[in-house]
Amino acid sequence: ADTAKIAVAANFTKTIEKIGEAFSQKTGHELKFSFGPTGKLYAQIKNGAPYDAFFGADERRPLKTIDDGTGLKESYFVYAQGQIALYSDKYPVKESPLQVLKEAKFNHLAIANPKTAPYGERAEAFMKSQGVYDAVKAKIVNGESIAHAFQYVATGNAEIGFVALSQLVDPQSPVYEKGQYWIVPQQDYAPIKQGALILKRGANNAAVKAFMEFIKTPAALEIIHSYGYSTP
Amino acid sequence: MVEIFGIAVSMDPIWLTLEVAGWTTLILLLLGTPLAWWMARLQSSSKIVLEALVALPLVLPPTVLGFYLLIILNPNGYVTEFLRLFGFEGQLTFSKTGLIVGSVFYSLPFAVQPLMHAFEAVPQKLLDAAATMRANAFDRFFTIAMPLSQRGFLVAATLTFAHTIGEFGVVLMLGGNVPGETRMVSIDIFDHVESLEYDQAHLLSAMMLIFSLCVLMLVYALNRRFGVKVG
Amino acid sequence: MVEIFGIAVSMDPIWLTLEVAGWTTLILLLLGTPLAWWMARLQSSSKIVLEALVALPLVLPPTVLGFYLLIILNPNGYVTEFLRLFGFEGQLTFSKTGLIVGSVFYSLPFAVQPLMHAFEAVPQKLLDAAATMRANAFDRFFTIAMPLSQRGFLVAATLTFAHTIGEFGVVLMLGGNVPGETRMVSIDIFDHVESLEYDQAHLLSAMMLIFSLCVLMLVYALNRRFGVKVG
Amino acid sequence: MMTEQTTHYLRGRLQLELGNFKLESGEFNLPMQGVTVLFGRSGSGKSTLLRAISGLDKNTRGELSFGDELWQRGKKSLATQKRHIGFVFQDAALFPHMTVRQNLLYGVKRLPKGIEAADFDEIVGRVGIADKLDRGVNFLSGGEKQRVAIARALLLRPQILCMDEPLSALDWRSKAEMLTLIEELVAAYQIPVLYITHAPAEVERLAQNIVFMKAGRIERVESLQEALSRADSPLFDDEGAVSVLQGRIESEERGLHPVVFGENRLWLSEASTADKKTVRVRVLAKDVSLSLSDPEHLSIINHLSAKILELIPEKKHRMLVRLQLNDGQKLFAEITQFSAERLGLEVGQELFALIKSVALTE
Amino acid sequence: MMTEQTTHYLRGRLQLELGNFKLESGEFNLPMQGVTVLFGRSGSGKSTLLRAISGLDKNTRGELSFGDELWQRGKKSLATQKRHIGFVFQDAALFPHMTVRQNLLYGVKRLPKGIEAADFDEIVGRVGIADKLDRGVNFLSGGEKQRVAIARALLLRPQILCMDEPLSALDWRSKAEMLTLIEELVAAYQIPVLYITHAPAEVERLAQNIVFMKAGRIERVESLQEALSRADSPLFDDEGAVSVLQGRIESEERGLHPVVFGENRLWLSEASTADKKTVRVRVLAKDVSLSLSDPEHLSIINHLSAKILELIPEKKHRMLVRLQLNDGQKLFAEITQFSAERLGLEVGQELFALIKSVALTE
Ligand SMILES: Nc1ncnc2c1ncn2[C@@H]1O[C@H](COP(=O)(O)OP(=O)(O)OP(=O)(O)O)[C@@H](O)[C@H]1O
Ligand SMILES: Nc1ncnc2c1ncn2[C@@H]1O[C@H](COP(=O)(O)OP(=O)(O)OP(=O)(O)O)[C@@H](O)[C@H]1O
Ligand SMILES: [Mg+2]
Ligand SMILES: [Mg+2]
Repeated sequence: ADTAKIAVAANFTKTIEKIGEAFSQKTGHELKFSFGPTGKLYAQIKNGAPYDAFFGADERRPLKTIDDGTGLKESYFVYAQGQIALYSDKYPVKESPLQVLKEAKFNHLAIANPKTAPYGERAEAFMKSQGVYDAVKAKIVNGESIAHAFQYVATGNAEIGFVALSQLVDPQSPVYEKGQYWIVPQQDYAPIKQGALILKRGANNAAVKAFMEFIKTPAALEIIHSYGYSTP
Repeated sequence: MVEIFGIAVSMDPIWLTLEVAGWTTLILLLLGTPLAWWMARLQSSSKIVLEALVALPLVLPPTVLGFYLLIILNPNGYVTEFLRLFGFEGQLTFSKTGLIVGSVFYSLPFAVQPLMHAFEAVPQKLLDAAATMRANAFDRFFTIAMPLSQRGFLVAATLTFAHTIGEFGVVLMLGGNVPGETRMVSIDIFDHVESLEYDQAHLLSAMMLIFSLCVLMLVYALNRRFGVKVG
Repeated sequence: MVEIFGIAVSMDPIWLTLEVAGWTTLILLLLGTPLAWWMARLQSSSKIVLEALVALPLVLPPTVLGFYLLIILNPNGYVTEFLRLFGFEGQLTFSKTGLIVGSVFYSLPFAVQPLMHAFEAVPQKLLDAAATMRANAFDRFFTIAMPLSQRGFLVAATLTFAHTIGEFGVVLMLGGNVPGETRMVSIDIFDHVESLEYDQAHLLSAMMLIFSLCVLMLVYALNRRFGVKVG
Repeated sequence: MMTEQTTHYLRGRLQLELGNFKLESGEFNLPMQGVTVLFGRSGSGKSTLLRAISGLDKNTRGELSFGDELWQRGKKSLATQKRHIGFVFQDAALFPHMTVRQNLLYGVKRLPKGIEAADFDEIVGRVGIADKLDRGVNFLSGGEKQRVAIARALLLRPQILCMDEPLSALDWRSKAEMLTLIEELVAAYQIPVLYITHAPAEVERLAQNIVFMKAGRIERVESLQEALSRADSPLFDDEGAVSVLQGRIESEERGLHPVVFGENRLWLSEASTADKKTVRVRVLAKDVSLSLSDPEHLSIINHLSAKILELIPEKKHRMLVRLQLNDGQKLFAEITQFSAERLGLEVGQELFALIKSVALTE
Repeated sequence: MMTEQTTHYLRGRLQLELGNFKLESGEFNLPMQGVTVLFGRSGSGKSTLLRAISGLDKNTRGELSFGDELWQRGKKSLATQKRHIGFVFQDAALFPHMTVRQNLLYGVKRLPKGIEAADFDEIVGRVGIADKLDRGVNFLSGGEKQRVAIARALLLRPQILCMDEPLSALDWRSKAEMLTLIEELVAAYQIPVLYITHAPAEVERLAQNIVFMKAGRIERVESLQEALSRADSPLFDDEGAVSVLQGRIESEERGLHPVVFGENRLWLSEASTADKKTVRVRVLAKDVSLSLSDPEHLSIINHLSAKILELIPEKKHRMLVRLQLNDGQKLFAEITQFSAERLGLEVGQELFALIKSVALTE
């Protein structure tokens, strides 16, 4: 059995750990996950980090490793699609999400930083397309990652926020079955494709190859879906 | 937005950073001085506990500390409720106030430790001498202990200031990265790195380094010039 | 993996953190002491520049500092090439060595500043007296200057140790968060927070706090007991 | 400047423990007039007592009052800065971050209204630091530091001036100048002084009363006269026994100053203050010779008729002879036992005490 | 223990600037034998010179050699620790983080092989700190600290022992004990001493040679005899002129120690070391009386026949009379001008000098 080191975007931490467990049990290969913000993982890979595979939170940075010559182009695929949800425990976002946004009675609306996190970017784009962005613009606070944006809401510092569906459906989530949320319809925003690929140093690693296959199996997909992600 | 070497740089985060660092340093010197003086004069074992407590903010990763501060300072929490009693309005998080509160908390050990040790080194005999010249405790503190602890103040101020400039985790967590309000340089640089805008990141970093180097050199030079050596 | 209060906690990051913090403190005291002594004795204006340079690692956000260290220490970079000339094998980043190198760099000001100020406060007359008793410069340093700077060493060691424990940005960047190899407690806590495992985060944070409190109290208590006050 | 002032008493009893050392003063009641010297061997607790009296040590216990101000009762004590005490420390204790001038003015600036500082220029000039006013105190020699410390305290005209070996680092000439200065200021401003010294000459020059200390206790408090009338006085050092005679000074004759007491007359070759009426003359016992007849052809001009009160054999084959002059004052003479035998001295015998004028100091 | 040793010379010229003060010693060549005293007023640069000689100040310039060891040439100087110098600082400079014992042993441990430390118990006992060995030095009184500093340096038997006012904080009895101790150790171990003091009595007791300093310069170097033979010697303080007579001591008679020089004989009532053959007797000019005839019935037993060499009028209507004894030694007598006139003194006149035995100190 082999060991593989895999760099994974922080938002996918729990999901991939679950999948990894199932994988290890089945194949005997060992996986070591390193979690972090996607940009940071990318910088590490560019500077010689010993990762065998890279699971990003978007498509841009995994694809960039191919340009750099560290990523293997043929191994690239989209392993999950994130879904965004509008959450609040104060406002009736489930019934009238756009109304709540338009009235903007809240003090703060948390989103992930549109500049660095795809979830934030999509949330911002969605609000712009619905014409509510100008109403809430002044109330937006940016979390550095989607997890961070979620913390703002979960700790009550922001009354409302665009978070990842995965953070709401997790039974361990502090807001699990508290408050209400509205899943933003897929057709209203460009899909948040999360891309993954094998890196050059993992080219001959049997564990990596096996895992990249395993993650496309129904067993793995089920786990992915159960955490609130969709797949293409 | 200004252009430097053809790279667009937003100046807001820079001013904000300087402002927050300045306030934090000022507040910490104001709060830390009496605290350090009091601790320096304590004899009991409670001093040991206090010393350890003061050093604690260092032990938690700033982001985690920020997370807990987020919980403690949330608008429905006890701290905010308590402040409301004094007519405080608004919210501690996502505001400049919040940034300053977080930085003050996080940099506490850098201010208190050097001050305390400087105060402990002030010879008792000199304070005695001042007392025989009718200086009361306050007077002795301001005219003898403080000038003789000048070095301690210098270390405290530079560590605090520099540390607040480079502070990231706490301000990121507490501030909400609102452009023009709570986006500090450290976050700005980080965002540039994250979104692969390395040119801006390099430029901003270089600016911060050069600026800080100048400030620090100025402070140290002034200290050499006017400093006193005791003993 | 052990269970504490029914919560599964991985002990690896804890041991790793203590190990890295211990090594960092040790190395910084070893490197920082001669540096601080030399700086304390300098008279020229180069001292001012040095003082400012030493404080610089504070000014950059740790992640950004980590980013630059990553670039500098990269396995094909000059530093690594240079070390290879001396038979160094392996890699500076993404290993325990990398963590220690990063922490040493980042905590430099916390070690050097208090030491330098402690050394400056050693009365020249005592060194003179030792010289008349045939103690050479080394001897004087070890038997007079060092014991009289005990407080400085204490501050340097506790700040460095505590700061390395709470260090996050640099180690995350340089270390790569590989479980069992470079995942330190700070990163572990952060990961738990990120993936909504608040129970684990709270527990780990509490453990770190309590442990650190104990260590710090022990150190301060020992210092009170055996400490000397000069002057 | 001369003001009339009633004498206050410093009374109480003080305790203070420092490690193994225990100060347990015992009851005392010191008239605060002129100079009160604390005298005792090294380590006997003089500095400790002075600190306790000044309220500088927080662990002081006991009672202390000055006049009708209560300074200490049990653990409660009046803060030092409210006691209006001046203090000259054994090791100067100058503020290193200030110039000499700033050191000197530190206390002056804090004087309450109604109390006037002594004249700055005068004190500074007389203490001999006028040319060093703008220097940092780290750049002074040992003696210069001590002088600044003295000036700093003298300027304040405190209620009590405490001085802990203020002259130890000075050369004899500076010492003499400083003693004169202290003496004059004490007289002019009526400042009572508590003074620690190891030098009997300083004691005899300055002291009104002497507090003898031993192993943390006040052994006894005596006036200078009383202290000197005992043959075993701790004041008698390697110079031996000393007598102090008091008399009326008359106007100068042929360069000499006659001092009259009873029928006797002493000729002093030196007398500093012409406007004083009574003077103290310090006579070392070893400067007194005895003669059975009034001798002639001798350079010694002071021949005092006296009666032997007591013959006290001493170590080293010496004999201390206690004499009574005819106005009742006592005088010690120290001679060898060989001489005593040769002259056949006995108690009650009348004879002449010879004292060289130049050996006499006022 | 007594070892024969050739006398080394400390020669050179040293410069050192400290702020406004300029030490510019001028050429000197000091025989390092016995005690050499640096004498001068406060601020004259004594401490500075001693530091420069010890190599403690990096800015020292000039030349210095001890025997054939080169200690300083231009900017280059031999490190202090290689000069084998002992130093007692004006303010003790004890190591605050060590006990008294550790302070004492610090230098002893660093002695090179072949050099033996002085006997620990003896020194400690005689200095009087035996019961304080395990105390931290912060818990000592001023005098106790100074004693530890002295013991610390004495233990090392250095090539040169530098002492900067080592006795200033001691009471007279400790001072006397310490002086005897220093004297004896210097003799026993043949340690040359450079000694700063303000006390003429210490100078006369210890000095072989005296370096007079003024405003940063060495004014002159004289032997004690030479220094004392000048009427205006800076050594003469408020006690006035002093003579030192040297003679052979003979065995005790009736409790007195006869000291013979030429035909004259002095009776000392005190002599500390019976095994010495020649002794120094210190005579204060004011203790010497003059008589035209050899008087009787007088307690003064020392009557020396002498001839007047010189009559020196002094301030305060006094007259200093320089006498020659019949073995050629000089003696000062100080009397009033009134007496001089009364006795009709003239140069060349033969007369008797009277000195009380008890006034003589060895
Ligand atoms: N902080 C202290 N802790 C313990 N013992 C002390 C302390 N300070 C002084 N002592 C001891 O107390 C005694 C009295 O000290 P103090 O300074 O009063 O003596 P002193 O009479 O002034 O002597 P000196 O003439 O030498 O200055 C000494 O034996 C000294 O060792
Ligand atoms: N670091 C310094 N900087 C400038 N001037 C100094 C410094 N140290 C001493 N001086 C000055 O140098 C002169 C000589 O000082 P030094 O200490 O040698 O005197 P000293 O003869 O030992 O006097 P004392 O008997 O008072 O100890 C003094 O006038 C003093 O003010
Ligand atoms: Mg004392
Ligand atoms: Mg001196």
